Amino acid sequence: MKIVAHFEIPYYQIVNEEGKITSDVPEFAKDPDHLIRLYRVMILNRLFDLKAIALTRTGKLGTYPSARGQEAVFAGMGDAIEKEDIFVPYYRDVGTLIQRGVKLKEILLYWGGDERGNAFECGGKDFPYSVPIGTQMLHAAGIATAFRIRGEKRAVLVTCGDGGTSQGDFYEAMNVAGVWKLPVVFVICNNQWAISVPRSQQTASQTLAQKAIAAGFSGEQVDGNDVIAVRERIFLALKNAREKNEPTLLEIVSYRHADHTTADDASRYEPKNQRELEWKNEPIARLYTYMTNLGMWSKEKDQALNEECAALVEQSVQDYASIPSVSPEVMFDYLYAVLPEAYKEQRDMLIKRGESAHG
Amino acid sequence: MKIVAHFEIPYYQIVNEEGKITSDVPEFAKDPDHLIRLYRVMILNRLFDLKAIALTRTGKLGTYPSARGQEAVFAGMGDAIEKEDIFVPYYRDVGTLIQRGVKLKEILLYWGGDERGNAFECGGKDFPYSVPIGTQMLHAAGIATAFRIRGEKRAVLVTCGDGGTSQGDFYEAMNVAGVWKLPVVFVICNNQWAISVPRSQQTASQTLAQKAIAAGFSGEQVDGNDVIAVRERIFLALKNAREKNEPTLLEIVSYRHADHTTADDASRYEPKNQRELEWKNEPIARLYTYMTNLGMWSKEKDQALNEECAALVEQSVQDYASIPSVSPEVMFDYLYAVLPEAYKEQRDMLIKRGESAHG
Amino acid sequence: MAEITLVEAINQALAFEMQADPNVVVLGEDIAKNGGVFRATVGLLDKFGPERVRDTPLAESMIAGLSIGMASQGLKPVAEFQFMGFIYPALDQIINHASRMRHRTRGRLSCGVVFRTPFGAGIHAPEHHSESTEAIFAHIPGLRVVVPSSPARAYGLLLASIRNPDPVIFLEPSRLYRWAKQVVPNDGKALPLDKCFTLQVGMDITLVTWGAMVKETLAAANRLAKDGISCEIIDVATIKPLDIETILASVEKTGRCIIIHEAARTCGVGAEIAAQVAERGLMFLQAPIQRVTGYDTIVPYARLEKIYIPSENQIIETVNKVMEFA
Amino acid sequence: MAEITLVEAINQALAFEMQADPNVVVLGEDIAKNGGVFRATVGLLDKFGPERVRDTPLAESMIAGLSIGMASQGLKPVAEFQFMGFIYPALDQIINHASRMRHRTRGRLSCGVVFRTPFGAGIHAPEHHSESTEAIFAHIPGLRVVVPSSPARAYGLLLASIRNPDPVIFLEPSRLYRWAKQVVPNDGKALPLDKCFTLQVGMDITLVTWGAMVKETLAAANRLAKDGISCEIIDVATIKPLDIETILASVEKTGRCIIIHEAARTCGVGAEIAAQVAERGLMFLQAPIQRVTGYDTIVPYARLEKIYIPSENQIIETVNKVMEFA
Ligand SMILES: Cc1ncc(C[n+]2csc(CCOP(=O)(O)OP(=O)(O)O)c2C)c(N)n1
Ligand SMILES: Cc1ncc(C[n+]2csc(CCOP(=O)(O)OP(=O)(O)O)c2C)c(N)n1
Ligand SMILES: [Mg+2]
Ligand SMILES: [Mg+2]
Repeated sequence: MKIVAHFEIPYYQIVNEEGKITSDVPEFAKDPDHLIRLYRVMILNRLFDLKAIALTRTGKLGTYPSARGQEAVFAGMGDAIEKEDIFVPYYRDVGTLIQRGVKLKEILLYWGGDERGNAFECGGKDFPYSVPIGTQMLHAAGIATAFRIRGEKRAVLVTCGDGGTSQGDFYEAMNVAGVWKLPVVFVICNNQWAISVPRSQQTASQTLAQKAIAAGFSGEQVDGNDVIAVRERIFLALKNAREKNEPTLLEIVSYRHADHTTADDASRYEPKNQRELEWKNEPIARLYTYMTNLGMWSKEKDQALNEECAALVEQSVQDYASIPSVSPEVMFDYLYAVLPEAYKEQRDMLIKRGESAHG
Repeated sequence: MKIVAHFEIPYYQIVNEEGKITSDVPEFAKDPDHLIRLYRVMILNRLFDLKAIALTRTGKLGTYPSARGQEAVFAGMGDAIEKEDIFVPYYRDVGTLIQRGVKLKEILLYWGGDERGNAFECGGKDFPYSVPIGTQMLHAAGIATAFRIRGEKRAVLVTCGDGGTSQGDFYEAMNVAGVWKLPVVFVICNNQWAISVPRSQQTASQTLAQKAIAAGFSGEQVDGNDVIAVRERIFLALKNAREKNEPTLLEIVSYRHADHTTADDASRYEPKNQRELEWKNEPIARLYTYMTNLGMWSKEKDQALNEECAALVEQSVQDYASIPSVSPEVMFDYLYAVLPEAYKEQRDMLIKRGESAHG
Repeated sequence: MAEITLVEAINQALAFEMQADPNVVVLGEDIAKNGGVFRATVGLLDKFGPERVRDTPLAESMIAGLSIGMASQGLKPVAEFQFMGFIYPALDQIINHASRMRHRTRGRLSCGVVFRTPFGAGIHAPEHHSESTEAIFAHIPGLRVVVPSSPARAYGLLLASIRNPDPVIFLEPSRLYRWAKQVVPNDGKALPLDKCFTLQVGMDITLVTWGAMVKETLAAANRLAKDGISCEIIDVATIKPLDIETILASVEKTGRCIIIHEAARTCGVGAEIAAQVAERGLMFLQAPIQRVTGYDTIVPYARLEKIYIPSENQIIETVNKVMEFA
Repeated sequence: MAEITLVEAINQALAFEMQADPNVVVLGEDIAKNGGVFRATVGLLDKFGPERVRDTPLAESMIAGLSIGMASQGLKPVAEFQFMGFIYPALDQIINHASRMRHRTRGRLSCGVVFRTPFGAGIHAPEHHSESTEAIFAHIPGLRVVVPSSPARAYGLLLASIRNPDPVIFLEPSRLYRWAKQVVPNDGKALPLDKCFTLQVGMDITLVTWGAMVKETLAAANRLAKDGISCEIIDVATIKPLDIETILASVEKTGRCIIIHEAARTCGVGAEIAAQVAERGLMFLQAPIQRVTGYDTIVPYARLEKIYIPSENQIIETVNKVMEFA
């Protein structure tokens, strides 16, 4: 017997749960404005989530998936990715979408049950949310293939949850990214739960990061409550992708401090106290402590920022409310590039019915 | 940065290409009869393949996939598995099927285009060949789940090719086997090609064995031209499965000394000389040398064995030729447990037509 | 005896059959501790334990493939797909294996599985949660496709499906999960898997439907009765194999036929029924067969889903049109 | 100019369009160095290089998902699935994404892909290599489904499919790959994607078919002509969207209609055509519409496949039956 291959999985953290530095601080994090930008996205995300949850209670939104406790991964990604790159979200990535230029009212519109929320007024070719779990990993690999074919130095960033790693598509995407050397970064937002199924029942692999070994490239774990580490590792992985066509798998480890969605009730399955125990790690307080310790942040600044973000959220709710309703025939208008003859009669019928329903 | 996990992939060989021992010889291999049994299966498999290929040329068989060069893996599996275990083949596993009690004439019947070849006169619940690549890995996991639910100490052995490792089903099956601790042994028959696609274009992973790391259990490479190593490693893996509910992934490394199937022409894509270069490793000569060196085998014995096997193959062709043809309405007879009313008219029509076609 | 909803009837049938037959095993995503996102499997984990009530990793092809393997060794897996929009990764296993295991092994192995899934629009769910693609399954030889539309039929048809040795696709109209309550005795009595149910006897026109559209069809027939139009309503219930005899007998009587389904029109199951009625009942027809169906579009996200689903009014208008045909 | 086979015409169209449009990329299993197991892509690797002619790892969901990603950025992927029996792992990507990318992003992203695959029985292939499940795709809104039946139509329809901005399922009847040769000028002229082709004008009966069954239908019509029965033959060619007008116009003229397809009968595309003719052409019909189709069974392995495929005789018998109807 001889050993023909061996592998290691690293874990990255820069600031620990006490706000203390545990390894070298990257350049970007020495700029207070940069840290505050990251912090702001996290605050905005958290306040937006609370508002969105409230809106589902009054029927103004449908189901909504909160990012509470996971804000660092979404803020870090949005900050690390370049404009020319392409972002392929799953469905919890509000924090990143904001930074990609998507309006809060569009996000509300989407979760309010309207596909116009996927149309992104800012344009661009980022993907819409992916509801069928795991499928988006392959889209990311395809986009990265397009970049390679065209010789463009752009990267793709794609996300899924810990549950998403069980899907065949997740693995097929990593496998082709490895063998075709695709400029894509796969991010697992490990929040320890896939609805009611805990991480331990999802897979026996010690880390999710090691799943990259199956595809022949490197995987790493990152402390997902440390936005500085998250941003830095994603930034470097994207750089590697762009410059060396090296894919990377990043497992961002945090916790879901919320029901799966507003349609879920975690008290049915989540062990009592677990959320409380995990709360000491949550990412916003950590960066707050870190920045306050360094004297670049204060209670007063924090309050002002919270107020500013709350106002933005409030405004987005008003903007959302004033979006004109949509004509039912859009169902047909975006079905094909040009609606085939065969369906015109159905479209006409729909319009006629819509009129009589209103009149 | 700290290291949170590390992994190694071992490679096993017992007898090398010169017939020399390179590590401890397992108990079973000290029994000459046992070795001769293994050798016999390999010879039978090789002769059968040659005959089957000849039969496709005269239209007596359809497409046929030869095991030439890979006989050790099929012989080793059939020898290692217990009767009570379940075998789930892909489509190149003739050598194993023989040992499971499937008749050569049934194998001919199958590749001759007749589902009766899947009916296995010997009975049992082994699976038929799986044509849709990768799907069978999940069946194996399901069978193993049944054993666990019933508390039966049985194992499942399932095979696929190197190409098959790219399918999502392959990964999903390993993942559930890991997390549910299923008594299943996954065997990759790595013959370096998936039709025309070489191993290097299938995946970037350094070994195929390391794909098990993604599922949290151990994977190993085995010299697939060393039937002693193959038999031993599969035997131990099955034992582990039965006794400890531990799944294992075994990558058996050999070479496809044949076209993919009789419908293929490898000269279109296989580098010139590669097959010749690989031939020095082929498994039958290796065991021949090993046994001859030890004085347990000879040219004369070899000739006698070859003659005996050739006769068996010849007999199977005759048996095959004398199998009565099948009535077309079997299409309906095995479709449901009891044919629903809705299809009886179609069945009657088919019978009527069959009669008039003959008459 | 208390009245129960359709989803409670599903739960009652599962519990009954798990008690009666130790080979029945339930699996799927979030079905154990959480009791299923629609609560169809609630309580089963406590009653029957984690070996027989299994939360799976998140992978639908895996759920189907595992079930096929389990069934081959004599277990009776009843697997849940969380929504019909997520059953597609399992289609390969269903089409290439489940439907043909018995056929290709000449009966040596079989595949007695039940694949349950909620389907249809109208519950304000996210994208991809509102599909009605029963026609895909209805096209595949070797499968059975069953759709209950009341608590009692859900109970009796699910029991029949579990006891049936063939692979069954069991489609539960999520819009009806909590619509109407009914007393459903827990007597373990199965309903036939090869018969339509005539929900209402009528003389003037035959309305053929299934699943959630039974709701609008009953309501429309109720209103039409006040105008003196007597509708015969047939709940197909088992879509494959199709009990065309019951439908033909009704059309022979009424001379008129409308098929109502939520799925997209083109190549929906309504086409098959219309085709068979046209082939075999042409002489009875006093007016062209009509279909009232979902549009040939993607099922829209929540805002427009009500407009997508065929309405009571659409059914009434179509009935009136067909009744006026001379 | 040399005559070429259907598969050569496919190759000619691919090469033409790859030359004309640098965005066209071809991918699939064994399509590069090996030129495809049916040789449809032979020579493309040499002409256009490994960036644009890509052998993929062995995974069909991956092939579809990659193509969707590529198309979203403006490439034109033409992906081959080696046989239709192996397209099923890709159904999730096709149904949940390809068909609705434009719809769900309100036109911001689109999915101009062509998914090619050989289909049908009759070539003595192994199990799972002989499927005809076009009805599955025909049911999915947002897709186009195209089936050529001659070298010229293969060329023109494939060019049209590649140039079309919608996702196209392009089904190639493998039984016809090398059946008949034809001169096919390499002029880059596309054929319409929304029209049936009337292959033969006739007065007595309309035979509607597509794909490989065009062969038996033409042969049957030929023999029927000798008995004085004049058949109009329509090759549907584009199954979705369906050009029902051409079919209806023909039935209006002949008063009789038979639909012929190789796929299993129940919920096959023939049902949709029959339903539409029954709905909209009832007044023209002098006899019930009939379908001549594959049986509702698994397509049998090679020994019995000929018996499975509808025969010339079956078509003739059915025509005679319909002609006798009074
Ligand atoms: C293919 C598929 N199957 C099932 C679902 C239903 N579903 C929605 S979210 C979810 C759990 C996902 O968990 P995870 O991947 O960990 O992401 P998280 O929501 O925790 O961020 C499930 C099962 C789905 N959307 N798609
Ligand atoms: C799902 C699926 N896709 C494609 C094919 C066609 N096909 C048959 S064998 C084969 C190559 C398999 O290669 P590998 O897994 O290495 O096994 P080998 O034949 O080399 O033993 C392909 C692509 C198939 N049978 N199933
Ligand atoms: Mg999660
Ligand atoms: Mg191989």
